[in-house]
Order: sequence, then structure tokens, then C-alpha cells
Amino acid sequence: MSVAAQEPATDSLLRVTDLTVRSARVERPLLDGVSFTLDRGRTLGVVGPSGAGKSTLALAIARLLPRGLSVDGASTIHLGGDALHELDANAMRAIRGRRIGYVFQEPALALDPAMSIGRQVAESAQVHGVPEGEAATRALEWLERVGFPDARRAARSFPHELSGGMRQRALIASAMILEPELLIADEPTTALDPTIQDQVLDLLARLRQESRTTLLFISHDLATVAERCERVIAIERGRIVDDRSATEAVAAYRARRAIPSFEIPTPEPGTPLLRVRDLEVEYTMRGLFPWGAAATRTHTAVAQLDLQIARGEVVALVGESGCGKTSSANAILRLVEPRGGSVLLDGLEMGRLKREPLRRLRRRIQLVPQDAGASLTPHLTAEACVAEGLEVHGLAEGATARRKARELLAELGLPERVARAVPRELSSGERQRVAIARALAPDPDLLICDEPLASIDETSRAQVLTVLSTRRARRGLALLLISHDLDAVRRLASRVLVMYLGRVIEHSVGDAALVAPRMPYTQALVAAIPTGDPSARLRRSLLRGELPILSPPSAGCSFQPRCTHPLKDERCSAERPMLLPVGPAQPTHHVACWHALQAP
Amino acid sequence: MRRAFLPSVLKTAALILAAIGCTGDEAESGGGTVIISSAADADALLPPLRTSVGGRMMSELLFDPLVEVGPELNTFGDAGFASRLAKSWSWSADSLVITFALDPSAHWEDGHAVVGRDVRAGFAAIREPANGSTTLSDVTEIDSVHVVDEHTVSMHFRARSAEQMYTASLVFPLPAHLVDTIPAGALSTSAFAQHPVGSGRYRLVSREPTVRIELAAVAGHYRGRPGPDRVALVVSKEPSTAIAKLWTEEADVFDVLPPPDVAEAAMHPHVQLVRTLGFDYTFVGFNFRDPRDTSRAHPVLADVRLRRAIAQSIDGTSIVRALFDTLARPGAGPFVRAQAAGDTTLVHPAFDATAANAALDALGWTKRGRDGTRMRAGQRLVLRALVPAPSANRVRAAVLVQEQLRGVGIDMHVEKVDGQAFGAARDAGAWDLIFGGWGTTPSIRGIRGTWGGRAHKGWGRLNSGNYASTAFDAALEAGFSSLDTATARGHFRDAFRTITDDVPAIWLYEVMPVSAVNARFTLPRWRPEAWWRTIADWRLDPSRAMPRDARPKAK
Amino acid sequence: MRAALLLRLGQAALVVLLVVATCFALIRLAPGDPFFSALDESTVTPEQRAEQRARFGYDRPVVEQFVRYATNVARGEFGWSHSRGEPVSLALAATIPKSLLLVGTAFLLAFSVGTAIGAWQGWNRESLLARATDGVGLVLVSIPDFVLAVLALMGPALAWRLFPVGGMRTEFGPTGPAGVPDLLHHLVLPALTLAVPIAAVAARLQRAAMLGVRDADFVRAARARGASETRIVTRHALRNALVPVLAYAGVQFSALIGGVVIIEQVFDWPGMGRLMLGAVQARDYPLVAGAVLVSSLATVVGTMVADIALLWADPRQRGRP
Amino acid sequence: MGRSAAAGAPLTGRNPRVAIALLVLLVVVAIAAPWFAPSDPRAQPDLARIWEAPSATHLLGTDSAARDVLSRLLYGSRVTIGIATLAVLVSLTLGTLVGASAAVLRGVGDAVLMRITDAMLAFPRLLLVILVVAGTGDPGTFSLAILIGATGWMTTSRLVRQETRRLLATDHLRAARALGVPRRRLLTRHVLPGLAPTLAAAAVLSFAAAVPLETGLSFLGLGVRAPFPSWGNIIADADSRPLAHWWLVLFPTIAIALTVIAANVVAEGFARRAREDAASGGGA
Repeated sequence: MSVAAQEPATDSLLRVTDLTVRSARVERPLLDGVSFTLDRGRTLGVVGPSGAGKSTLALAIARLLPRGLSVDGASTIHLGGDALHELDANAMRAIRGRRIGYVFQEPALALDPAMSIGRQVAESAQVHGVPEGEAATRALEWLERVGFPDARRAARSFPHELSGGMRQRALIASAMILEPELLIADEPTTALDPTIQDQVLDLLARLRQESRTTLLFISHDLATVAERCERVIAIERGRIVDDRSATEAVAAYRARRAIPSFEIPTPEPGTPLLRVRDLEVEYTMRGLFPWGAAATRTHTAVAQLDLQIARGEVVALVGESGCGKTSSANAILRLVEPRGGSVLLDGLEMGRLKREPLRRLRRRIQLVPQDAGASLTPHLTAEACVAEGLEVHGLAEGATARRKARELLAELGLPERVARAVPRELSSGERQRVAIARALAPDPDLLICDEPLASIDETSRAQVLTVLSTRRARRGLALLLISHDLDAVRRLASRVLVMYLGRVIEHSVGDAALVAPRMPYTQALVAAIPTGDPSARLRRSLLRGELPILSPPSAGCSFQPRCTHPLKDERCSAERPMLLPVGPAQPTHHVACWHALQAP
Repeated sequence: MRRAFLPSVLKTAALILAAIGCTGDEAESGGGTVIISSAADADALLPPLRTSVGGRMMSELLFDPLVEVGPELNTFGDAGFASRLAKSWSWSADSLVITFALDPSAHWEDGHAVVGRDVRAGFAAIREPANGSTTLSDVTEIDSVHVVDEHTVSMHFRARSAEQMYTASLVFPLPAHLVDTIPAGALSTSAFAQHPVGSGRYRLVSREPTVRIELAAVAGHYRGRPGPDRVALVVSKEPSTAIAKLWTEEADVFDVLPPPDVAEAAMHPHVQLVRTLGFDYTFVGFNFRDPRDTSRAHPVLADVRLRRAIAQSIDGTSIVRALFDTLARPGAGPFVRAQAAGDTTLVHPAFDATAANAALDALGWTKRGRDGTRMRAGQRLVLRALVPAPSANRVRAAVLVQEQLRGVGIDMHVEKVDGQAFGAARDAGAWDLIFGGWGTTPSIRGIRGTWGGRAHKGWGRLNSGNYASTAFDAALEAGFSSLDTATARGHFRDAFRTITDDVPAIWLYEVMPVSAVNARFTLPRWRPEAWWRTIADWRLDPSRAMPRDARPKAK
Repeated sequence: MRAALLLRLGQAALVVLLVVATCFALIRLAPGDPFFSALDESTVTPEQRAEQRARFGYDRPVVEQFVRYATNVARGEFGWSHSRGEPVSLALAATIPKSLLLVGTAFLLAFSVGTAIGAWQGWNRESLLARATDGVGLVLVSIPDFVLAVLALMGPALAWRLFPVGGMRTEFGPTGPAGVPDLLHHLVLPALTLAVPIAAVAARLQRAAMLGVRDADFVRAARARGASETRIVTRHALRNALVPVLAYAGVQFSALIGGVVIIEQVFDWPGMGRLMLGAVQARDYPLVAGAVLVSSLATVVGTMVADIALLWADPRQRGRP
Repeated sequence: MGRSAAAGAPLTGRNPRVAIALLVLLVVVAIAAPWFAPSDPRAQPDLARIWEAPSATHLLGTDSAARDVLSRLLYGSRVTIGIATLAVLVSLTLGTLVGASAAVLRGVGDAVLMRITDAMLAFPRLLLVILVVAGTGDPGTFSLAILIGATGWMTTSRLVRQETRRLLATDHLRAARALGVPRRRLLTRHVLPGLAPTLAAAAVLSFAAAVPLETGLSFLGLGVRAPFPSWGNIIADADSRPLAHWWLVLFPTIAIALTVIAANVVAEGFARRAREDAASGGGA
């Protein structure tokens, strides 16, 4: 790697040369001779598969490396004029928070659960000499700037009382309060829903402009980085493999990313494999006392869900967390007792089945849960886990079951060692594929996958998709795909349903609902999902506020409180819109919005 | 005769010198404070209510009796008795009535004079069953107490006996002007019981149950002001802690030192030892009735030859030496050597394992089980022994006896039971052997309750082993009703010979207690059965006074 | 929050009632009765004992006795203690403060020192000294506490005469305010012997909790904000790490009240443990029942205080009952 | 005995293998005591030689009845460990039953069971045992073990209830139900193995609590019945002169301390395994 010897021409803020980080336990260095410069006011994205060393780079710059990791003597880090690698601990501490701001990935864990939000934000100022009173007022200021409607109440509240998005906003406030020169954001929005992620990234961009902060943005999702940064570095196995402008990086990435092409079969006529009519799911939260007002608060998770899936068909369910997609899956599988509606599998009403017949029926309808990693029994090896799928339904016993399990795991591209490993020893991508293998073991007719492609890297994504499509082609496997990976949905799904607050608000045969969404929420959702093309971001309609989960749904359209549609009127809040075809031309594209029929 | 200990003779000489020499300066240096360290609290402060040793100690310092047996402990007739609240007494012709003249200068601590009604009140308190007085069974011979006039009372007896005066000495007058208003049976829970007004040489200052009791000297007492200004009983539940306080001079007296601590005392110059006679004897008692059905005789132990064989298989001397070194002597019989009526010439079955084995073989216990226990007709020779857990000595004795019986093929099971449960189990008779023990008084009247036959009215209440021998009972009866001491002793000797031949128990040991007292006090002649009664005559050596000995401010 | 406390109070009352009822029955089942005289003294006649049992109503069926006892207690009348010769209420009133003094000092000592050491051990896990002290802690926890007590009594008190052998104050020593140093002098050994094992346990718990918190994200976030190590430990780490220790403290406080039986016995500290042991051995029915009532109340209060402290330490608990 | 033994704080410094080896050694010694012991623990060779300090003939000295302390210690291990193991079995089964049913029952059932547990916890364990011992007279070794077990299950039941609740709410259990695993197999293959590390930790912890309790009881004169030796009654035999008869206190205390230390380290090993499973199973 070339070392920039002479004084930099432009005003460079951050200069890193030959940065090498070794771990006491692992032979290969985590970072091997990484060098780059970042000019003042610019934005630099860092991408790469998980475990490539992205976070280690960020932590090394702010000298936050955990015990057991050490930086080689030859590495140099310059911030403006100062040589950070030469500073002693106290001098470095003075820089952290004042000149370098840091935003972490997991908002839920990065806030002290026992301390109020206000005091944590103020602390960033206080530790650098700002007197307590002034630090408190400045914290309130910043809480307002990051979008808290009532800053004073937010300051008093505790982390567990806020949603994921709100917590991340508080973290950004605590990082930006002293308007540091450099802001490092390590996967700031990976844990958030698309629309919330979009709002937070917009906030970050706005604050950056106002305080002229230089941004180092780390993410495994190239699309997000490409839209938000001018320049992108790609890191693999601790080395920089690519360093170019965002647009060039996206083009190269698109070419590389091969998605197997499928022909979308037309659904066979006749009785559908699964028919769900008017499904209703309700959770009751018991108050403290079995009597009195606060006794029970009911929350309708799913209302009037109609759905049918034919053999071999792929139906996609799109929506953000809290929209009821997981509750629907649980209700269909009878893991949760629905309050109403019927679920017919091959004309058989699952609700009326006794325990044993229902259990035997489960062979034909399998689930890949949302957090697949957590769905594997911790003390069973992958092989035993998958083999159980066969044994439980009498398809194979003992050794043959285990052999078949190993074949299935191999089919999903999992190396030999995975079969004998327990979940603890597997990466999240590997665990995801073991869960899928387990669901496929009983050779089901219908597979319900909840976010099967989230948090797995490119290569394994492709393998999962190929396996699913071959099973569909050869065995007529039907698929209920719950995901907001629009690329995959557009390629696989023969029908798309969009859910919001427990109701289907738009659905279409083919991907019309996603390509030309007519419902304002769907438009916002589609727009929020990064495609890597910065220009597309411009015509985005911003949502207002957060998902009102707990407040009881109003009589009218449930999206009404957050809708920014120009034609919004009192009808929206008075009367609940029906699911009506968009127009005579598209009989198969329905939408539940009084004003969706006219183009926006 | 108990062996007078050489040092105590010197002490009495020094005492006399001190009394003559410098009575003057003794006053302002104060009589000192005596702290009695004990492992058990005084359970009550009134003589009729007390049961424990601590209770006797405190109540007998707070209250005076009419008369008191002298240092020689001669309980026969009235020659050996000293006057207390009763200045003088006279016998009726048929010697069934004793008339006492009360000392006019004797007063209660609240100033009231001690009058005839007080004696009657004291006697009534003993007779009231609900008070549960332990002296009730000892005063059954007194029929009634009559008030002749303000300062004279007459005591009427049911029958003539050699120990009538001793019985009278068990009655402690109570202040009638305070006690008569208390309803029958409510004495123990009355305010008076918690803050008694006494006639003794000390009065109660403060009491903290299970912790400490503080007494102070009564200045104008009719028998003169006592030496020590203050006496305190301090309780430590753990005996080792109670004794440890002697070595650190946090306490002055501990009355029965375990053998190992006697050796330790030698290393502490500030502690003096007093060896005296004991009034407790411990034995391994046989149950004559079948524990499973007390109406039937005991299938095994009812046969005296077997009891004798068991007695012969126990090496008493080595057990006593192991437990007490030289501080106890093998038991002499159902009495202690300090009791005048005792007979030390009795011959008990000697330790002879071979004879024991031969006897057991002769009795048919020939076959040996796997563990060496003898068998007869399919039944193993197993004996269940009841042992009181709180008495460390008896628990260790049981372990030693158990091993010795194993030697001759007898399997003894030790059943350790805590204090309260021991009394219940003893009376229930659900045992074959019992490691029992009795506290005695100078008079041997207690033997009627402990070994007297149950058939005899009022006798044998504590004879839970059901030993019944008409010859023994008759001899005892004759002894108690004879007037002069010589004939009484003759009858008792016959009774003791009879019981010795019956081998109702193995007389294990009689402890010769050694008490430890701080050396700064010069002691009067030590009364074995109640040392505290002469505490008033202790003299403090002014040169070795401690901070706590300073004369207390007028309280 | 308030509703949570109300519910807990109701449950607590149920617990106390349950404890007193069981122990009331248990002591009745024990053979021997309060009127059995001491071991070898010539005992009272059966008639006398029957008379005394009748007077105190001990010959009635157990259930009836309990109902009468419960109504009396409701009226604040705890009955008469035979073994101490005073009303039970007086006995308890005199004993509770002494127990609280010993248990309180030991408790505060144990938890302040314990948590401090534990936190320090957890924070610098690598240092050899931290590991060594943890080893010592484990050994201290493993020695039966009465062996500790006896050795403490024999060594410092007897052999080197540094401390008094037992009891609460020097006989006829100074009383009132002047007596305080003397009282403390008596308090040292029993309190230390009691505190040492608990401190060792508290330290180990705190150490574990600190290890858990040390690598938490919010600690790294605080460090990223430029907070100093001491500030991170005191403001962030310690408070979150206190949660398991507080839970243990709640349970431990309750076990202490009656549980110091052996320590109070060896050091002659007239606390609840010594009182209960004596009462049980003397079959002093009302005293046992009264003492158990007090000790279970203390347990309930102890757990409740711990719960409140938990709510302070962990705001997430505040919502749920 | 008021305090329970050490709670399961992870002790990364020490590895459980050494501790497990120690526990196994103790069990072997207990079983093979007759072959190791130099003489019969009940034999009283010569009553003159009581309270003898450790010497060539008696490696660990003699006690109040001139019996060889070393053989009593070895035989005693059989009694003490036997009692502790039996007590653990009792407290473990009771604790698991109460804890698991409380977790499954929820609502009223749960509240009732938990209140009973609190009540038992409120009562000082040592006094509870003394009360029952006073009641039933001198307990044999067997009934003493049952008694110690019956008064020690409370902490286990709380631990099991908490852990069962967590397990029932985990994703992997719901996924297993979705897979079609029958109830019985759910219990045996998924729930119980999940509980195993916690149960093991609880078992070893109550073992570590039972050993000192038996010793405390013997100190108060209520422990194992004569003539059976146990570590507790050897110490109690020092009969209030621990400094003079130091060997009667020192060696059994070492034995007890080693047992309790080993038990604690092993318990922590299991507790850490349980935590790791919980972390990976309960959502990364």
C-alpha cells in the first residue's frame, strides 16, 4: 500500500497509515496494513462481510479496542494535526467525545438502562468540562434537534421506555452534543425497520451538514452506504480491497450480485393449498389486578386477514415490525389461538383438529421463524436438529435420519463441520440455513419463512434462494415469504400483500403493489428501502412520527395519523377504507385508501 | 468426713486476722463486687417457684428461711440448725408441733416487719399446685402453719420423724402484705415475682432474663451488713465462654469446673480453686418393665443375674478416670458421700469381663450374630440407652459404656435426647437403660421418690425404672420414722444393702466438684450443698481491688 | 409502582401467617413441656404439671390454642414466657434491638466491603491480586461459621486479650453514652465473625455481576463519550452490577435474624438467635411463636427493602408488579 | 448456618476439572474408608490415652474416647457425604417439583407455591431442624439427611422456577412445537436438557450447604447419633476446648472446607454452562 509521505494537498482530517491490529487468540491479524485518508467535511463509507474487520477499524481509531486486541507499533493515526497513536490515555480520553463522536449498532444495549436519557446525553458534555447546568440545557437542545417532540419528558424517561428509533436518536444526540470534528457511525441503523432507518439516516445527514462534521459510516449493506456517502472502502479479511466513489462502487456491486432468475408460475386452478378467511388475532395484557380499569388491555395484532396460497405458489407478505406478520404466521400454524377466522389446509379446518391430528398435520406446513438463530435448541447439534424433523414425522429413524440431515445441510451449502456443531459455535448466517434445513426436512407442502434472508451475507443468500426455488419447482413447495428484501420479493413472489398495524392495506398479483404502489404507506416503505441509487432518494415522501402501536386504532384508516397525502380529508379518519381494485385496468391490484384511486 | 483442703484452713486464719486488725479501713474501700458466671439463668427469684440451681442461688440470697442446717449438714434432730428469721423454737410434748419465735429486728426490704402471717404465706405458696413448687413433695409431712401472735407461729406435723426441723428449714416466709392480694396460682406471672421484696441479705437491683441479674447488699439487715456490696449472676449459654471469663477476670466465680478446666486454672495465678463434696450422682439405670408394654416385666432385664452380668462388664474405674481424672469417684449407691446417712461400706459388682461372659452364656445368650452381638432364640441382645444431650459427661460416658458392652456381645444403642424431651422420655419408660442422674439435698428423703416402690403412697414418682422391693421400702420407712439418729442409720443401712443386692442400676460416678473463685476474695468455710449462702462472709483484699469493686454511689 | 407494593404487602402477610402457624404446630409436637424442671432436679408431681398446663390452656387442642393465640397477638398480647419469667412482648422488645445492632452492623460491613472488593476484582479481572483475594473469599465461605466463631473467640479474646470474651458490655462498666465504646468493643468479634463469610459471598456475587457489565455496550459507549474509568465504574457499571447483589442481600438479611444462632451462642450476644434456641430447648411455646413472628416479619421487611432497592437500581422493573 | 453457601458466581480462574476430581476422590475415600482406615473407628484401645495429640501411632491424634481420629475422619466422610448426598437428592426433587410446577401453573398456583417457599425461607433453617429433631427425638443418620434435605429445597425451587419460565418462553421451544415435536419428547429432548446445567448447579450448591449444616447440628449436640462418626461430631467432640484439642477441629474443618470449595467451583462451572446456553438460545 502506498504511504502518503508528503504533507496532504487538501485539508485532510483523518490520516491512517499501515494500521495493523492483532488478537492474542487468532493467528491472522484482524487488520493488516490498512491505510486511507478522509478529508474534512467529507463522508466515507466502509463496507464488507461480517467479521471482515470494519468495526475493529472504527474502534482502533477511537482507541476503544477490547482487551486482547493490540495495535502494532508501526500503525499511525492522525486526526487533524495530532498523532493519536502517540497520545497517552488521558490525552486520548480528552479527544473522545469532544473531537470524535461515536454511534453504536445496538441502540437497545448502548444506553445505560439505569440512567435517564437526559443525564446520559448531558454526560458527553459534562465529562469535557461543561458545568452541569449548562450541559443539561444543551442536552435538551440536542434532544429537540434529533426529533424528540417533547424533549423535557424524553430527558426524564429511561431507555426501556423508548422505541428502537428513539433510542438511536438519543445516542446521536449524545455523540453530536459537542459537535465533534469526526463522527464514526458503526452500523447505526442495521437493527431498525426500513422507514425508521430512513428517518434516522436523514437526520444524521442533516446534522452533519449543519455542524460540518466528517462522517465515517460503517455498514454491511452497500446499498445504504452508497446512497449516503461520497466515497466507499471495501474491506475483506482485514485488508482494503476497493477504494472508489460511491456510484462506481454500486455499479460494480450490481454486476457481481447474481440473482438466480426464476419463472413465476401461474397458480394452478382448483382448491388452494391454504385458505385463510377473516383471521383475527388479539393479545390481552393483564393489568396488575384481576379487576378494575387497568385489568386487561387488548391489542389487535391481526384483523380481517384473507389469504390463499396455491400449491407451488410464492406469496410475499411485506411490512415493518409491529404490522402483525409474525402474529399471522403463528395464528396460521396454531402456535397462538386466533380470536376468529378460519384456516383451511387442503380444505381441512385446522382449528377443529385435536392435538395429535394437528401435530401430524404440521408435517405439511413448516415455519422458519424470524430470529432463526434463536430458534435452534442450544444443546442439540445441527445434525440432530434437522434429523428430528424427519424422526418426529416417522420419515426416517436413527442413522438414516442423521445421514439425510447431513445431505440436506450440504444442499444448503453448509460445510461438513456445521453438522456436528451446536448453535453457539455457528455464525448467524449458518444458523439461519440450519433452521431452513430443519423446516425442509419433513418435506412440507407449505413453508412460512419470516425474514429468511435478513442478516445473511451475499453468497449464502443465493444458496437459500436456489434451494427454495428447486424445492418449489421439483416438489411443488408453496412459500409464504415474509420479508422486506424487495429484490427477492420481486423475483419470487406471484402475489404481494402489504400489511400495516394488523391489516392488509394493499395487495396485487405480481409485483404491481411494489413497483407502482398507490397507498401512501407503501410508497414510503418502498422509497425507504435503499437501492444504492442516491438520486432515487430525492422524491421520497417523508413519514411523520413513529408506529403508534399501543394507541387504539382510530375508526378510519389506521395509517391516517402519519399520512402526508395531499388529498387527506376527514373521511380518512371517519371511515375505514375497503380493499378495492385500483382501477378497471388492474383488477388484481387492490388498495385500502379513499384517495389512492387517483394518481398522487 | 470431707477432707479439709489445706489452703482453706490458712484462709480462715487470715480471715480472723483481717476481722480483728483493720475493721476501720474496710468500710470505705468497699466490700467488692462478686460476679458469678453461669451457663444457666435463674428461672425464678422466689424460693417456692425456683427449679434451677441459678434460681436457688438468687432466691436464697433474696429470702431468708426460718432456720438453716449448719455447716456439718446434720439433718437429724435440731442440734445442727442455726436460727435465721426464727430467733428461737420449742417442741410440743408429742413433738408433733414446733413453735417458732420470730426475730423482732427482721424486716422486709420495704421496711415492713417479718410477722407470723408471712410464714403462713410462704407455706401456702409451696402448697399451691399451680405454682409447681419442687419443694412441695419435701414438705408433705407439715400439716399446717398457725399464726399464734404477731411474732410467733406454730408448725403442725402429720408424723414424728428425725428430720422434722430440716423440713421446717425448707419453708421461706413471703411478705404477706404483698403476696396475699395475688390470686391463687398467679404468683409466677405476678409483678411481685419479677420484682421481689425479700428478707435476705441482698435485694434485687436489675434483671435482664438469660443475660444478667444484679443484687445489692441490704445495709441495715438484722444479721448485719454482708461483705460484698454487689453480687451479679452473668449468664453465658456456652459453658466454654462462661469459664473463659474467669481467665480474663470478667467474672469471679464458676461453681463446677469441668476436669480439663481445672488443669487450666493452675496456669492462672489470679484464680483460687475450692474442692468440695458433690450432691449429684450419676448411674446407668435398668428398666424393670417392658418398654413396649409397661404392664409386663422386662423380658431381659427383669432377671437380676443378667443385670449383675451387665454390671460386671463395665469397668467403672477406668470410665471415671477417663472422664474426670481425679475429680470424681465411682458411685457409692443411690446417695452421695456428703449425705450423713450415706453408707460407704457397700460392695457393688466388680468389673470382671470373663465372669460376665460366663454369666451371659449361662443365661442362654450363647450364639453370636455377624457383628458379635449375642443371640438367644433368634433375638439379638440389644439395649436402647436414653442419654440427655445437654450433659456432656453422660454423653461421653454412654460412648465408653457402649464400647465396653460391645466387648461382651451386648449391642447398646445410644438415644441422645435434648433436655426437655429427656424428662418426658424418662417418665414414659420407653427405654431399656437410662444414663440418669439425681441432685440430692443433705437429707436423703429424696430417695423415697427416686427409688421407693410406686405401690407405696406418694413414693416412687421419679422411679421411672420401676424398681420395686418391699424389703427396701420397709427399711426406708422405718428409718424415716425413727426419732434418734442411730436407729435411723441402722434401718437405712439395711435398705442400702437390699438395693445393692438387687442391682437396679450401675452407680457410675459422683462428681467431686471443684469451684474457681477470683483470688482477691478470702473465702469462709465452703458449704458444698449451697456455697452462695455464705457469700456474705467473703472478704475483699483491698490491695487487689478491681475497678468494679469501688463502693457504688448510693443508688 | 404503588400497586406493586400493595400486592407484595398482602403476600407478605400471608407468608408471616403461614410461618407462625407451622411453627406453632411444630413446637407443640415436640415431647416434653415448658413445666419440666431442669435436668436432674427433683421434678414437680404430674398433678402440679397438669394444673400448670391447664392454667395456661396448653391442654386444649392445638387448633383452638392457635386461634386463641392469633386473637391475642392481634390485640398485641404475646403471652407469658416461662423460661424467662417475663411477658413475651417484654422479652422481644429487649432482644430485637440487640439483634438488629449485631446483624445490622455485620450486614452493612459485609455488603459495603464485600461489594467494593467484588467490584474491584471484577473490574481488574486480570490482576493476580484480584484472583488471589477471590480465592481467599472462597476459602472463607467454605469454613463452617461456628469454627470461625470459636477460633475468633479463642484467639483474639482469650489468647491475646484484645477483645472481651462475650456479652454486650462490661459488668458494672460505664453505662449510657460513656458505655458506647465499651459496647463497640464487645461488638467487634461477633460482628466480624458474622460479616466475614457474607462479605466473601457478596464479593463473589458482585465480581460476577461486574464481569457481566464490564464489557456491556453502554460501558463502551460511555468510554466513547470520553468518560473516565472511575466515572464509568461508579456512575454506570456499579449501579447495574448491584442488581444481583441486592437480590442476595434481601434473602440474606432475612436469614440472618434467626440464623446467627451459633454466633450469638458462642459470643453470648443476647440476640434473637440465642433467644430462639433457648426458647425451643425450653419448649417455651409463646416465646417461640413470638420470636418466629418477629423473624418472619424481619424477613418480609428485608425482602421488601431489597425489592425497593432493586427498583431503584433497575428501572426496567418499575413497570411490572 | 444462617447464610446459605456461596451463590454461583463465575470463577473463571479455577477450572471445574480439578474440583470434579476432588469430589470424585472424596466419594472414593468415603466408599473405600474401611481399607484406608488404620483402625476401627469405634475401638477405644486404652481409655488412658484420651485427647492425645497427633503421634506416630495415631496420625491425627485421638478424641475424648481415645478413638483414632484419622479412621473416624475417613468413616466420617462416609456419613457426612452420605447425608449431604441424600439431602441433595431430597431437596433437588422437592425443589424441581415445586419450581417447575410453579412455572407451568402460573396465576394462583404459582403464587401459592411461591408463598410457601417464602414462608419456609423466612424460618431459620437451623432452628427448623432443631425443632423437628427435638420433636422426633435423636434422628438416625437417614432421617437426619431427609430432614436436612426437606429444609433446603427452597433456593432450588426458586432457581428452577426462574429457569423453567425462561425456557418455556424461548423461541426454540416454539419452533420445536411448530416442527411437530410431541409433548413428551418436547419435555425430554428440549426442556429438561435445558434445565440440566441449572439443576446441576443447584444440586452442588445445596450439597455445599448441607455439609456445614450437619456440622453445626453436631456442634449443638443434635447431629449424627453416637457411635457413628461424622465430621461434625468430631469437631463437637473438641468439647469447648478448640485450642487445646486443635487436631479435633483443624482436620475435619480442612475436610469440610475442601468439600465445600470443590462443590462451589463445580456449581459455578455448571451455572456458567447454563448461562452460555441461555445466551445463545434466548436470542443472540
